[in-house]
Amino acid sequence: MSINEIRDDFPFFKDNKLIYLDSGATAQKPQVVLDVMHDYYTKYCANIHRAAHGLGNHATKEYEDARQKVADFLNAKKKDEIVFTSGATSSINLVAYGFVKDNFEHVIISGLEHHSNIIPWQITEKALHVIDSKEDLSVDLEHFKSLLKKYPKSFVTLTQTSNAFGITLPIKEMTELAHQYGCKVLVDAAQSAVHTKVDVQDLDADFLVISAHKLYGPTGIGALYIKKDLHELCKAFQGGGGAIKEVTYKNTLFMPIPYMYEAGTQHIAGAIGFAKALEYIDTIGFDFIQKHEKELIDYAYENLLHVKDVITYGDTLNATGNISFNIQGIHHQDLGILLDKQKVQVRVGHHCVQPTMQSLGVEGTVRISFGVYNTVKDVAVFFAALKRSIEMIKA
Amino acid sequence: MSINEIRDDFPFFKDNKLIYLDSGATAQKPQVVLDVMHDYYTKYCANIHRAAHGLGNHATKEYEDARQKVADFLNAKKKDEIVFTSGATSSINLVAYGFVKDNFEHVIISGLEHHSNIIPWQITEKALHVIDSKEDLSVDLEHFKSLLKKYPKSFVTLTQTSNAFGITLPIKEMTELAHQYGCKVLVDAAQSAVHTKVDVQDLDADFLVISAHKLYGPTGIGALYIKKDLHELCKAFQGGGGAIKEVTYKNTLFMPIPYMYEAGTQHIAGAIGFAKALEYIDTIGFDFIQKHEKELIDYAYENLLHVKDVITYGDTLNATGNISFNIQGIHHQDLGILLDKQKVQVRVGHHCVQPTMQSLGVEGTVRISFGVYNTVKDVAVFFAALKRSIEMIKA
Amino acid sequence: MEETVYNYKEDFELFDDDMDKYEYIIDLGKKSVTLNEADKNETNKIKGCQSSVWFVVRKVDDKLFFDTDGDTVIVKGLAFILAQIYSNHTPQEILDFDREKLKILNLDEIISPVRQNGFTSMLNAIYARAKEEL
Amino acid sequence: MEETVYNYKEDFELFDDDMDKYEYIIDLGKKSVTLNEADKNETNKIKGCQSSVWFVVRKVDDKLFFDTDGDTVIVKGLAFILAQIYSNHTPQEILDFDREKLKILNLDEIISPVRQNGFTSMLNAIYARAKEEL
Ligand SMILES: Cc1ncc(COP(=O)(O)O)c(C=O)c1O
Ligand SMILES: Cc1ncc(COP(=O)(O)O)c(C=O)c1O
Repeated sequence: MSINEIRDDFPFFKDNKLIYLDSGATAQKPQVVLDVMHDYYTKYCANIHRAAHGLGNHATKEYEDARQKVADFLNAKKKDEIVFTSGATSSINLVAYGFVKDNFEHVIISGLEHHSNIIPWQITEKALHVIDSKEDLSVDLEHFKSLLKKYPKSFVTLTQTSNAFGITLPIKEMTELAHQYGCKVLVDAAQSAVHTKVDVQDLDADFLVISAHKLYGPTGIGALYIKKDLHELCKAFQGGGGAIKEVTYKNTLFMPIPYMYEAGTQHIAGAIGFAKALEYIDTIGFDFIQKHEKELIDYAYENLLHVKDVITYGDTLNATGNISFNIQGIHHQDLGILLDKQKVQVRVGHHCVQPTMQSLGVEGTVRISFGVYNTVKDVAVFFAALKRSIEMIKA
Repeated sequence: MSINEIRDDFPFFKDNKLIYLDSGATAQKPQVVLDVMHDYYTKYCANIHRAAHGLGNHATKEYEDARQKVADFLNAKKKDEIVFTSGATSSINLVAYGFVKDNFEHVIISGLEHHSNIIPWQITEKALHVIDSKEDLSVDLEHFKSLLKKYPKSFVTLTQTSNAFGITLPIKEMTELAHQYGCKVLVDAAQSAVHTKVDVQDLDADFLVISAHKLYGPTGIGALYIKKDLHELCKAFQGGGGAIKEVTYKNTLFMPIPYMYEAGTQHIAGAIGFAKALEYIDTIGFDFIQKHEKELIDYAYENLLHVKDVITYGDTLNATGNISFNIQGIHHQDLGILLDKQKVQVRVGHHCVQPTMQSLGVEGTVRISFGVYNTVKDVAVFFAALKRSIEMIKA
Repeated sequence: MEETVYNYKEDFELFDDDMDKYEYIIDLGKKSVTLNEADKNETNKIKGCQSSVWFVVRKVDDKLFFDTDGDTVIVKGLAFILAQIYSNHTPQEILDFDREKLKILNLDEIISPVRQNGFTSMLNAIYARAKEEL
Repeated sequence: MEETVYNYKEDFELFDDDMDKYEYIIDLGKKSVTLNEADKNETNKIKGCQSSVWFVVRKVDDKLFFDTDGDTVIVKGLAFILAQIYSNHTPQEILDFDREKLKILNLDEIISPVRQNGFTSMLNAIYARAKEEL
């Protein structure tokens, strides 16, 4: 397999000459993903679960097969541990309302969480405890332990990989620790799952969330893994069609999870496209992905070292999927604008981690993030454009 | 414009020979809708709002234009009265959690509501009051008034058209009455908006919900109209990226509506496809749609009258978009199976209105529902297949 | 049991048209016994079907006999076929019979599989009862 | 004001390459006054921009003068251009000047428009201050 072959799978790269280094925000989609959605819309478009006709059964089968595919991808034991949601954010909110709200008072998070893993806990009025980060932005495990001691049986929720700094947390170790203190653990794999094999059994996660659009899949769909043992403790969240056994005006009997959490017409095309995207990742394989992306990171790191006045954050050399930096004396927004004009698409700003930025004393950074389709040449073009931008500003 | 021309717009009808009479569950999609989504995915796929690059701005512009299109379609005064959601069900749940939960104790509904407009009120623990239906299933306005008198300042939420019986409620009149008693009103236009012009200003609705997939649009996207005057009273619901002005660990400052309610990466492709579907409806025009669909209903009604032992519900002759019936002595599921085998796709069952079915003393019905692409011949084929099914069972 | 399965398979093969197969199943549904209302109770009801189906088990000597009924005539016919296959056998014989062997009849496609597969539910019920009666 | 707009338009037209235009704007950003910290306060800050921009208004005789500053040099350059266009005019003259006339400069495309359009916010601020000073 060559990167050029991979790039050919993505129509986006045929149609334009942009350097896309913003896959951390959303990834491009391979043609096969678009094709299966097109097939649904043109060949067997029907609503699922409720219909007694052939079309509806076909759609239902594909949708449930998609659930199985997500389960396999995450190595869940059973397919009914997988709930389709509209994305990682809605997955986390579902857990906040359906599980944490009534069962916990304290929520422990890392210092690198995305807003989507902070605000739901504020809305549900939990006491939020933030694990200290060390100088290199890695989690302070001693402080984590002290929080666990102080707040046992709390809810722990951690990003596996920081979307802003590419830092990967020792999730398995932290989950084990948290479990020792009777905590339940949610893993936010929104950013990590596209770069590394995520195995819910190996991590022993109680909940885990992903978004399709960051996994080369469509927009508007994500998944939530809920460990089977916890299904009984989960309460209904949103109510509507398809999620029920029996409804009277007095009372509703819900279906078991996952159906209880899939009220209303689901994003059927999205689920089907999502599954295809995961299949696509499987055909490439994480061995290849990790080797290739490591190459990109290494190359970027090396180049970054030679940029004058560069400020990096954390252990950039071992970053996963993305690298963040600033240039002393230059505003990241200026760089974003000038890079854009040079047809290099990166992300500048707070990357939805304002509290982390506050703790670093910055407003934002320039972030480059990779997909499997990026080449060393992409990175080289980026650095050339960065150099020109800096020169223009510093001139 | 001819129906054949319209049918040609829908690839579904090229690829198979099915008679599709289940548009009430989900409608087929015209090629133009699939094309604009494909364009997004292949030409300017990027995340919205947060990016400072050209791609992201392009996507943001299309997404915000889509919002404007929905606003225009519903005749909302301002585009920020439109929130994108994942469907009608999630729109109603949003109102339940974000507005009704803390502001109301009593919720008044009609006797024809979809589960999606019943269960959210049970989950948020409201006292539910059901307006009596008359013999012909129309709402008993006198009873409505007495409920309003008894429970002024409550939340009134009504389907505009019943998805199970095609009955249309006098929403404008009921909204006016409800407002006289200080109530706020949600209109569930999930089923009606594809058949009749929905004008939020004319109806004077406070909230109104629709689903794209029933409007010839994609799955996984819907919209919620929130009257501007009420924005101040709405509270945050789901938290996440994109919905905020400023986040600290202590506190979050939200953006105004609609952004406050659009946390996380949105269904960008879906919004763009949704807007295109509404444009498609506009090009056909409701004059044409209503005239044509009335013809289908009339023809179906006439045929139904001649079916032996048929049981209809309510004022079938004036039904909007769908007709429900049973055959004395035959289970609707048997009919569903046999019709399916004859390549006629209808829906049988409780249609997510179990409480209404209970009040009628039935478990379910056979429902045929129409899209603008259906022909009189479709209806004729359906009746031939129905006749054969009945004969097989009664033989 | 295998023989009964093969007999049905031969019967089914006579039909060129799918609709004829349904006619046949409907016929079986009509011919099959109708349970009295008392037997149509929650205990005998099969969980997980879209419509109501009941299985009553009788034990005569060592052998089990299934009487079935249902709301819908097609499901009733299907239940009848299962009853024919599994009746008049000992619990052990039933448990020893590999349900995979039913696959050749494609019975699960008769009633369109929705989320809860009614056909599988009926089969599960048969094996569960056989186990109880061991 | 219209004259200043046309002067800028002529300047912009000299650039074959978009990047040269940015070089020019960056240059303006650097040349423009830098406000002292006290003036960079919440009152003078323009709401609705992604980065921080400040506009200080001075009134000399009947005329308004705008001093601007910003976090990012490109936005600062842009603010400077606006200040040049609108400074040295009476409030009434400013209010009478149709902002549509700026369109030919395509200034709003300089800083990529995100949800809150920073360029519009700056313009709004100018007109609001002019109104106050009437
Ligand atoms: C009247 C009515 N309300 C609400 C809904 C729920 O819509 P959705 O499933 O798209 O959320 C439906 C769809 O079945 C409906 O017909
Ligand atoms: C670490 C992390 N968590 C959560 C999210 C939210 O994902 P989504 O916007 O798809 O809901 C993101 C995406 O930006 C992320 O990177």
